[in-house]
Amino acid sequence: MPVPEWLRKRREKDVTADDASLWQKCPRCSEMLYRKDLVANLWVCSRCGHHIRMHAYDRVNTLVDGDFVEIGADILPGDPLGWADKRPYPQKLKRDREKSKLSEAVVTGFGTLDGFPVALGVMDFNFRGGTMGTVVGERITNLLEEGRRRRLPCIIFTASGGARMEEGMLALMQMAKTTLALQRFKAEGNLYIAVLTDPTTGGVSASFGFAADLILAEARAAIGFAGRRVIEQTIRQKLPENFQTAEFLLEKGHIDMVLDRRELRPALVRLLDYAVGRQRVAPLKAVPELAVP
Amino acid sequence: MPVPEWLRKRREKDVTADDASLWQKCPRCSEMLYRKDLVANLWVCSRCGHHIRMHAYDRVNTLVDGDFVEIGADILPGDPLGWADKRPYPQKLKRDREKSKLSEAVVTGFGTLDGFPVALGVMDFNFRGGTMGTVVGERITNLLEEGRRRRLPCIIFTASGGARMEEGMLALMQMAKTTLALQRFKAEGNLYIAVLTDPTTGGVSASFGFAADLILAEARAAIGFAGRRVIEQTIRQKLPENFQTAEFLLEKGHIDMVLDRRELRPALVRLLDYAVGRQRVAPLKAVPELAVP
Amino acid sequence: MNVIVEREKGLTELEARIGQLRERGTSGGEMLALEQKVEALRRDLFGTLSAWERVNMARHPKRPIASDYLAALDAFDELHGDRHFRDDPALVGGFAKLRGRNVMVLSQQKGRDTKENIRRNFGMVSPEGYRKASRLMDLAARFHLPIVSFVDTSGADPGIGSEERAQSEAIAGCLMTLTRVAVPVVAAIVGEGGSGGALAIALADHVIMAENAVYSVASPEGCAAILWGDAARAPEAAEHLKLTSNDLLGFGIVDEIAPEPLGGAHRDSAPFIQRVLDGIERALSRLAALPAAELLDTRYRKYRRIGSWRGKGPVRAGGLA
Amino acid sequence: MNVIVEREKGLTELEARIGQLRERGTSGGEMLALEQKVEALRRDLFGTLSAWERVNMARHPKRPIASDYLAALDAFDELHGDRHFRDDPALVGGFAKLRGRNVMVLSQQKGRDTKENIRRNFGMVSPEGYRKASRLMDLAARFHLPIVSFVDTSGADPGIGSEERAQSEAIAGCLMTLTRVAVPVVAAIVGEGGSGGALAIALADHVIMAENAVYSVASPEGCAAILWGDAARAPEAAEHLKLTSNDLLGFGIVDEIAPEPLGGAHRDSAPFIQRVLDGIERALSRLAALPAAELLDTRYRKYRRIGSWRGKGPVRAGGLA
Ligand SMILES: [Zn+2]
Ligand SMILES: [Zn+2]
Repeated sequence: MPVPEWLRKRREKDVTADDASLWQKCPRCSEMLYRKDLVANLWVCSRCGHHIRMHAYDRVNTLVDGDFVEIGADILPGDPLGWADKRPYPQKLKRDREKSKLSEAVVTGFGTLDGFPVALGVMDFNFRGGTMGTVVGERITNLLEEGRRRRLPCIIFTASGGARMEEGMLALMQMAKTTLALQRFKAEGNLYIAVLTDPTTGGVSASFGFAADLILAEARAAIGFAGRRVIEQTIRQKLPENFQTAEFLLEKGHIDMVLDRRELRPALVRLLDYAVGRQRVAPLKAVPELAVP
Repeated sequence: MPVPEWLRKRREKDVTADDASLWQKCPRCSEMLYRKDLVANLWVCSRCGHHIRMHAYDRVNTLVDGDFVEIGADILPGDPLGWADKRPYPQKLKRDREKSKLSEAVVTGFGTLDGFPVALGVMDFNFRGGTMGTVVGERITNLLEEGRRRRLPCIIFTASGGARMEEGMLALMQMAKTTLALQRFKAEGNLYIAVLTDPTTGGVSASFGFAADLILAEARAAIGFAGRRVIEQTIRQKLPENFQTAEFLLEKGHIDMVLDRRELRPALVRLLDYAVGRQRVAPLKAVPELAVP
Repeated sequence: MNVIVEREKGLTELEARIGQLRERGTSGGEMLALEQKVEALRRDLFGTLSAWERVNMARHPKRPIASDYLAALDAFDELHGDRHFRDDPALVGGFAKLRGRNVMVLSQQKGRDTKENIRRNFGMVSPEGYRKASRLMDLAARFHLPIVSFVDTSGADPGIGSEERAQSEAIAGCLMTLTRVAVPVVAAIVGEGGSGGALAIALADHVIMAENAVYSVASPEGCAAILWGDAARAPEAAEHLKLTSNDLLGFGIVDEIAPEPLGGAHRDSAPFIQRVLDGIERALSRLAALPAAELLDTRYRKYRRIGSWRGKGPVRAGGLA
Repeated sequence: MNVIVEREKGLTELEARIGQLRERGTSGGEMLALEQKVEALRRDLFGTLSAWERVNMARHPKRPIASDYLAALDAFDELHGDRHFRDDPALVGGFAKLRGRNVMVLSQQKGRDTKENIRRNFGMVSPEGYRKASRLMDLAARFHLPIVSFVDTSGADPGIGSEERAQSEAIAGCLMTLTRVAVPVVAAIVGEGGSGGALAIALADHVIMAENAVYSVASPEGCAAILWGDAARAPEAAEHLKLTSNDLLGFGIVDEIAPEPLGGAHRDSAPFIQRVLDGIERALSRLAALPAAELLDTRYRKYRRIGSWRGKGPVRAGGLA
């Protein structure tokens, strides 16, 4: 997969992990996978079909036609609670930033999918377990407000352990903030699709995760409100293997579709076609500078 | 209970059954009940609390403050299918009319409840098992249309075995017709309360029965979609005693309140107060002649 | 026992024999005579059908079912679930392309074999199925997509679970949604139209009914059981119920009949399915031209006049004056 | 073990002894000295409370629970059920009169004893409870009634059934409803405000918090378990989480604190409950004056600015500049 201009620019500072090594081990079946094949297969294990968690920028890159104009990258976390347990919160942020090559747990911006212009948000579990703090809340809210202004469909890929503890109630309030933005976005007839990826739980699941017009999930993704361990501690027994999987949720009627990652983009394009019609534009080359409020 | 003017007029032609005998047997505990006491107790058995099915006019009389202006009494059933099995349909209608002292399975009109003007519909199981044919559909629709025109709350007491077979698909279509009228009625912010009485099933249950803002039920009333016998035949076993009772439905979250009949009128008045506020008028003495479309 | 299946047996043998003869190269007068004989037999067997025979046509094991119609669309993307409790396989819904037009499709899905029928609950929809339908209808309205429904159910599921989860409320909810959605709604009664469980997705601006489909206030068996305590008298009840496409066209309850090939839709299903889709397409074209307010108003008036009372004095409501 | 209950033990003995003395007619200097001693002890015990102590206050077995607030209203008519699956006793809702004003009340209901707590699931709400809440909120909006909620839950129910019935969707649904209803919403955090399960009915135009209530992104035990693998370090976690009324007033997350009597609301609950109702009444009076559009806009902006980023350049979002 060629590295487009927008991503190359980004990688000057944030080199994504996939440049790092030639081989990667499947975390499920332990098969050693040749990195280039794995990338071509969208990080799906060619042996067991396991969907390896994707880096947010890689996800964006596999979705958009060409250019991607990121917004909100300059919104960075503070330390509102002055949190320090083993390590001060700012140190944890710094470490995650280095580890994940991301400035926060969500990437937001604009691009086109097979010609359909969309507002796109992609969460990344590598940054603080994809938890939602003030920055995730703010970036998602900006994306929805900006998407609403432009009357664009919005697609958000979730991956989250819930609200971020180190930002306390300010983090929890992002559930309210994003939901308010989502309400306004949807009230004007704009399409919102949530794609739940592994894992999606807690405050993200219970706000913009499940308040979508259409809810898609990646195969075998773990999705729920309470975490598996919390439930097991509560009921004091082991949960069945398939509990809280995407497939389980499909059967229970919670989500519209479960898709293999390799079927995801074509499905999104079809859904965009159904819901907003063929209002395609040429692949986005440049997006005028955003007026973020 | 004094017989008001509107009801006395009606009784000149339709003498209700409660004038007929001094004593009545409770169908549940077999206690012989003195008719006058029974009436004073709203047809609730003083021994076992059983709610004896009420005659529609008696129900109206126990609800309204004074006058009741009936509409739709001149809408009478035809025989659209030319139905004749053991007896032709018109003969069945004639017999039910004589037996029930009713012209059809619902009485509709306007009155006040503790000063609140309301559109009121009361079904009666004594007429063709409270089944909904074209007349019930038409009277309910007129009530809702007229209630909407006057911006009045509407209360309907249901008691029905479902759609009336002898009017075939014309009967079934009354589900659509009444629901369309109800949609328009509700869309303009008018309050609709359904009071489910024993028994309420089938097409009435699955249209204006369960599409209400507030759903009340009388204690121990049998309420469901499929009839008890149909289910037992399907599953080939006896159903538990409390299945499809009002109390069962309350637990299952289907209805707002279950009430003893003697608590029903005060509860309705309180609900009217909450939802439409104290816009009481003096007890209705006369209602201007209706312009039924 | 399906009376149509029984009746087909002799015919099928004869047809098979003609096929064999044709393979062997037989032609000319002998062949022609045989073919005329078969044709006459077909007319004899299926030329005029009683109400009960149509009930059996509607329930014929080879009759096209919802999935056959869905397969004939340009595209179909199924959407699952009521978001709360369960995905009901008896009610299949999703986005589709019908002759190039984006639509929302809802259908009651029977199975082709026993296993599939068990999975699909024989096309009997549970509350969560109706709630899925309501959800998808609202979604359709939100994105200005017409709604197309394929109706084929003996009735709403009458089980304990369905009662526990408020079947009445679910059906009433579907009906309320259909009275509200400001997009064209076209329903095709393609098999059994069983009572409120069918109507729940068939309150529509335009209703097409397959010639041999039935649409009834109650099942003939149920009706016979109630009236005479004898479900075996279903054939008689079927006549009373006026459940055929001709009856219902006459009552103004269906708007159009899709004629079936002699012997029923299953005897030449592909062109028949296209004929149903033709009808849907025509209706959608016509309805697409109406402004939303007019569409809703026309829908209201369409049902308002069914069994309605007009004029003054004690006029009979069901008389269809 | 509740640290407040433990601490109260000595005090309760002393108070009982004073009562006995007073009954025996003791008065004068001896009595005064004793009373001063008790007062000093109260100040000593409860004058300043740590976060963890407040957690224990919020969980105190004698603390007023939702039903105590409901009992203090002029009238309350409970409305039941989500219309689909079950009536959840952990979420109590209905019409009420609050100081003569018609309102819709929603509350998380713990039990006073074990039996009642089991029935109420310890105030942990299941999806059907949140769906009942959504339904009643919409009903309130439909009839222009303000919404008042009493929040007291350790969190949404984390059981298998709740996951099976889409707890996330239910909470998201409540939040979506609260962003939409064009009527005043006032929330009172009266006991435990446990995470998303509390917020689901607390997204409000005005939030009142009882002085010793807590409102937290995660339970102190859960937080300690995640951070240090040791739930016993909950007291430490409580300090980190900034979950007290003072903290949250500072963050602009709550709008008003209802001061409690020394030693906690349960030590003189009737006037405290009236104080909370005073606050609600004031807020409702103020909010009733706003036109619907302004109300919704103000609600939006209220939450929009929590942890929001303003200006240009790499400004820190959580900084609350
Ligand atoms: Zn693998
Ligand atoms: Zn009795």
